[in-house]
Amino acid sequence: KAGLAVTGAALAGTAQAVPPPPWMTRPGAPLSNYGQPSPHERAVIRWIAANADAPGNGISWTPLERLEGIVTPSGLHFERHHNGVPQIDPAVHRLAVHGRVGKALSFGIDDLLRYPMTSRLCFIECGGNSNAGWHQEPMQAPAGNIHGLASCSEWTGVPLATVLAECGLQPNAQWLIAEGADAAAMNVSIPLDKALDDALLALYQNGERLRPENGYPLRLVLPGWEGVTNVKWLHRLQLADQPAMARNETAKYTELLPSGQARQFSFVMEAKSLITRPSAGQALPGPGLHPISGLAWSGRGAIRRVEVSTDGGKTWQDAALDSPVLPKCFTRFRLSWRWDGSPAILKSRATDETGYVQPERQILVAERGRHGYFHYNAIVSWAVAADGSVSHVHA
Amino acid sequence: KAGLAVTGAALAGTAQAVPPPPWMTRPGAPLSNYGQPSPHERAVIRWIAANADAPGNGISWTPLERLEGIVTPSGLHFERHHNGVPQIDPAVHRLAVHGRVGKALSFGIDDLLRYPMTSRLCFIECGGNSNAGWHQEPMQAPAGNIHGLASCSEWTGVPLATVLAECGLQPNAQWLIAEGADAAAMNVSIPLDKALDDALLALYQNGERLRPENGYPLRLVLPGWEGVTNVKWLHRLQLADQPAMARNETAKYTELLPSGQARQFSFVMEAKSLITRPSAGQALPGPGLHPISGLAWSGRGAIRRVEVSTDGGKTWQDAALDSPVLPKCFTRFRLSWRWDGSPAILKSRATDETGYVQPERQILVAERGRHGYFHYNAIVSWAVAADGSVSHVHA
Amino acid sequence: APEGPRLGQPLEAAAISALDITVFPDGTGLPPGQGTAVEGKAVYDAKCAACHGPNGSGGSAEELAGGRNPLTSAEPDKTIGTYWPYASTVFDFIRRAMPLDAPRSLGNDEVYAVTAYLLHANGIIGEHDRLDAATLPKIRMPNAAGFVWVYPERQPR
Amino acid sequence: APEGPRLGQPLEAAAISALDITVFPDGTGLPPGQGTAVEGKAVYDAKCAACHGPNGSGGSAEELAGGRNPLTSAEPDKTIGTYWPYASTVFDFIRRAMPLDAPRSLGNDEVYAVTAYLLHANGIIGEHDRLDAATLPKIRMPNAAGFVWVYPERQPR
Ligand code: HEC
Ligand code: HEC
Ligand SMILES: [Ca+2]
Ligand SMILES: [Ca+2]
Ligand SMILES: [Ca+2]
Ligand SMILES: [Ca+2]
Ligand SMILES: [Ca+2]
Ligand SMILES: [Ca+2]
Ligand SMILES: [Co+2]
Ligand SMILES: [Co+2]
Repeated sequence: KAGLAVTGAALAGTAQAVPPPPWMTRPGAPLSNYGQPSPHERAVIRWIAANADAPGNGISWTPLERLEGIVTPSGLHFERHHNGVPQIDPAVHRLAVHGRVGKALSFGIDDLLRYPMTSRLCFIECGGNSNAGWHQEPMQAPAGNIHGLASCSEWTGVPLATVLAECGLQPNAQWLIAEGADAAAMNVSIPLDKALDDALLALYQNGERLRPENGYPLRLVLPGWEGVTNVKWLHRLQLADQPAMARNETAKYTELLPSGQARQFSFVMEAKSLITRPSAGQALPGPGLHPISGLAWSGRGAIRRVEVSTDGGKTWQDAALDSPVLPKCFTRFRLSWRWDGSPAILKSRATDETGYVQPERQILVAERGRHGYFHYNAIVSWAVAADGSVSHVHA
Repeated sequence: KAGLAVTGAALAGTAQAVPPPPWMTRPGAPLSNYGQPSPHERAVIRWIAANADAPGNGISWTPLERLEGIVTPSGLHFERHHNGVPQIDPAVHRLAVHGRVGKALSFGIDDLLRYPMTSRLCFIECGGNSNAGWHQEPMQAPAGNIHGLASCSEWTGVPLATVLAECGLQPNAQWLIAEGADAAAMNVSIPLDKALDDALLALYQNGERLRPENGYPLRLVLPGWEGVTNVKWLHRLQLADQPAMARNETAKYTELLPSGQARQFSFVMEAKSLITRPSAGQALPGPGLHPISGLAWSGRGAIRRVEVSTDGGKTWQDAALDSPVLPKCFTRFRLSWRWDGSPAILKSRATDETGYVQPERQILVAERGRHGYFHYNAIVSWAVAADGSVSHVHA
Repeated sequence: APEGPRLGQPLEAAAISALDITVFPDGTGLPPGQGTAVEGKAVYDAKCAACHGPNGSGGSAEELAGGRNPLTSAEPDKTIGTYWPYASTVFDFIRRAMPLDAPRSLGNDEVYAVTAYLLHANGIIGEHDRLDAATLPKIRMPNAAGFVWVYPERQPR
Repeated sequence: APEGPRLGQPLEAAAISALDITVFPDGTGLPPGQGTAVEGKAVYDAKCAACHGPNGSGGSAEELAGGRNPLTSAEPDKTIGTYWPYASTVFDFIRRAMPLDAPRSLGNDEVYAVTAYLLHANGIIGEHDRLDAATLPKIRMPNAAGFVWVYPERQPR
């Protein structure tokens, strides 16, 4: 204890020489009704790529390489809109359920808020995420601008099965055509088995009501299924004996194979992972210990294992998985890496609970060709140069 | 299929009579770099109670009764500031570790960002949360304005143990005095065992960097321990052989007992639960099926069980717990209740993994008296009147 | 699934009809009305060409015709003529979503006509072929057999 | 705990001293300087009374003196005189956080003086008693024995 006292008192005179920072000498800002990020973080945004003639037609990416953990803040959840974000009045909006049902019914948002709900953390990934992976040249862009059409939230809503049971199903009701109330009347066809399994009529995202760009006031959430099937601004569910063969399940969101045939109704987002740190465009300041951190997910269930290679795939080590590891949810993996300063290639490889292993790029490309556009889930490779700079490679 | 066709075609003429809503006939809003809640949800805010002479001295409550799931959106995380929110430049801010250490060291935020991290979902609850419960009269206010000094986020940061190991500890380093860089230089004393157990130097909250009002750029997170110990704007850690006996661990955040003695260094937030829906100020539109939904948490570990009573505590039923059920984390419980329209009293009772059972109010008050102010965790009772209106009662 | 409070309100046939804009490949959902490519050219030039270019290609928006590269080539064209499996989808999509700056502004005859125009521009029908609820579902698209079901068990028989 | 990259930079004694404002009950951390209640009244009236009221009570901010109701009464007063266990805390808190509108603006002599003023206002020391690093830790507060440790195993012996 003497030590402390001597240090403290003996040097008190010189202490005045280093004044406290201004934020310790003036009262801070008032409390606020709804908080916002620090102005120092204003570079952490969704990067927008929209149609110049139609600013509501485009995408914006979650900046995965600047985020941590598994929850995506709602303000940074990726966007894909076909004709903008509708500004819906929830008092007017209704959900119609009709077609091959016992009784066609319509529900107000206030009605649905009185139904039993459930919450779950799960990812939503656009079928077109990572499509730069099909290019011959590895795209040099931040990880989020390549793979950031994927985000993870806690969604709360009414099980779709509850509402379908209320309407009653005709024996040949095998498909559900879900339609949004946006200016694209975005619609897709969903097999009844998924609708009755874990589909949610989501009303809340990360605790609060849905954000407008994520479907306010009502979104269909199909855990693990490609983004386009998670219909936003949901206003109509039509039971049918066949799919609608809508534009977004024929002309788009189908994967052209080298044979000229195209895969249709692919639905499930297969297991995938990527290292978010370090990743393309970042720089290691020098040799030494560096944390490797990344995300893994699978539309088929829980991630069982993530392996990391720092030698371009020659050897692999198991990464640690942060708790919780939930089905159809982002899983954060971590590994401490001691970099010796020589060039290295970093990869991660996810295995899900079904035993499915994320493929190497050349395997995926050999199987699917380079014009499938959707459902790219190959292993991602980042090259660390001797100067510490990190770039995207196909290795 | 004939049915559908007839319905669709035969009535097409009249269909024009009901035009689509305006948001289906005009392009929607453009994509955005950082999203915000719908303007229709502008009533969902933190309710502020601040010192009229000092707008940064006060609290703001998370509106628990308007939220769902377990994640609190960062913009609605409760606030408790002693002298406002400092506007800290992260390039200048440093963490000093000194006192009974092998080597006193200082860390920049950029340094800490290069350390191995871990993420976890956990609640933070102010020691003064629910203090209206000590009042003789049950306060008539929304659940969040009584119990909303508790929020739950995914925090990511560097284990404090990693940084302490780097400094080295002298044998008599038994306490850690943590200090914030705000205008209150808010400080508390923390026993070393907790610091080495699960304490985090948190840099991220719900995926993105901390919000200013939650400690940007650095917060000490002590899972399960009372809010004041989770020091925000952390800039100094002083190892010592004794606690500082700071104002906020003597004059405040101690619980005066009927004996005139006061409990000190109570730290752990004991198991607690409340029904958020229906809750005081809400109204059931009529008899029938109503979902009961609420939150439970414990500073000692995971919630093992939540029971709900709809008859004032005479009989209890087990509520369902939404996944995930994580230690020291909000847990969402649910029960469907068929209300017959007669007056009813709703209660919830949490049991944690240690077997600790949330006490009835009269037990807690008998033990602690009515002037402890802090650590109120008794069972909450909501009375449903015959007209469906819900009020707060002590029952 | 948990039981709900059963708050759904009955939907009348008229309300359903107003809402229901799905057109299935077999023609289910097609409204009364008709049009030809010749009539559709006027609609297209006035309301579509600004974005999609003259004759369906060369605009800022998706290419709607003129695709020449086969699906097995190095730069395959995925246009209505080369890729789309059903004519119903063209009608359905235009009616629900186009023109982008004024969706739902076309009358049924205009949708039939501009659909006919695009099918003609893709070499699928003649310029005077009349498109209506009876003829449209009979059109066989060039790439009708071009799709394989990833989950064949879900394919209706 | 996982190993870190060891990026900590050594902190010099002078830097620590500038940062370290903790005052422990045993006086560790008290700076040079001194003051009496008589001197402190001037500081208090000029810089504190606006919020805390004349003589430490009746203002918009916390009551600092004048507490009469014992801790076992129906409306107990938790003031410096009735509740606070250590005099060091008064000095420490005022130096770090007060006055609320200008924290860290007082010199050490001012902090000693206004601390003496508040201790005197609570009947703990005389108005001419000199407060400094030697005398302050010797003050025994009325409620020094008023606290029980919830986790006695953590109490330093
Ligand atoms: C203001 C610009 C604009 C106008 C006007 C416009 N379109 Fe489009 N169109 C687009 C855009 C952009 C898309 C892509 C929409 C998306 O991303 O979902 C598109 C898509 C389409 C498609 C689907 C193409 C494909 O390959 O998937 C068709 C068919 C189409 N438009 C037809 C029309 C017709 C017919 C008209 C006029 C009646 C029209 N468009 C007017 C911008 C426009
Ligand atoms: C602008 C208003 C304001 C001024 C000026 C001010 N105070 Fe305070 N003081 C407060 C507030 C508000 C609090 C409660 C702070 C909190 O909530 O942490 C407080 C708390 C205190 C406390 C702790 C009281 C307790 O019971 O915990 C002390 C001691 C104190 N002030 C002393 C002083 C002294 C000495 C001065 C002048 C040198 C001063 N104050 C000037 C507003 C003020
Ligand atoms: Ca900066
Ligand atoms: Ca409204
Ligand atoms: Ca119709
Ligand atoms: Ca082409
Ligand atoms: Ca000092
Ligand atoms: Ca009093
Ligand atoms: Co797909
Ligand atoms: Co406490």
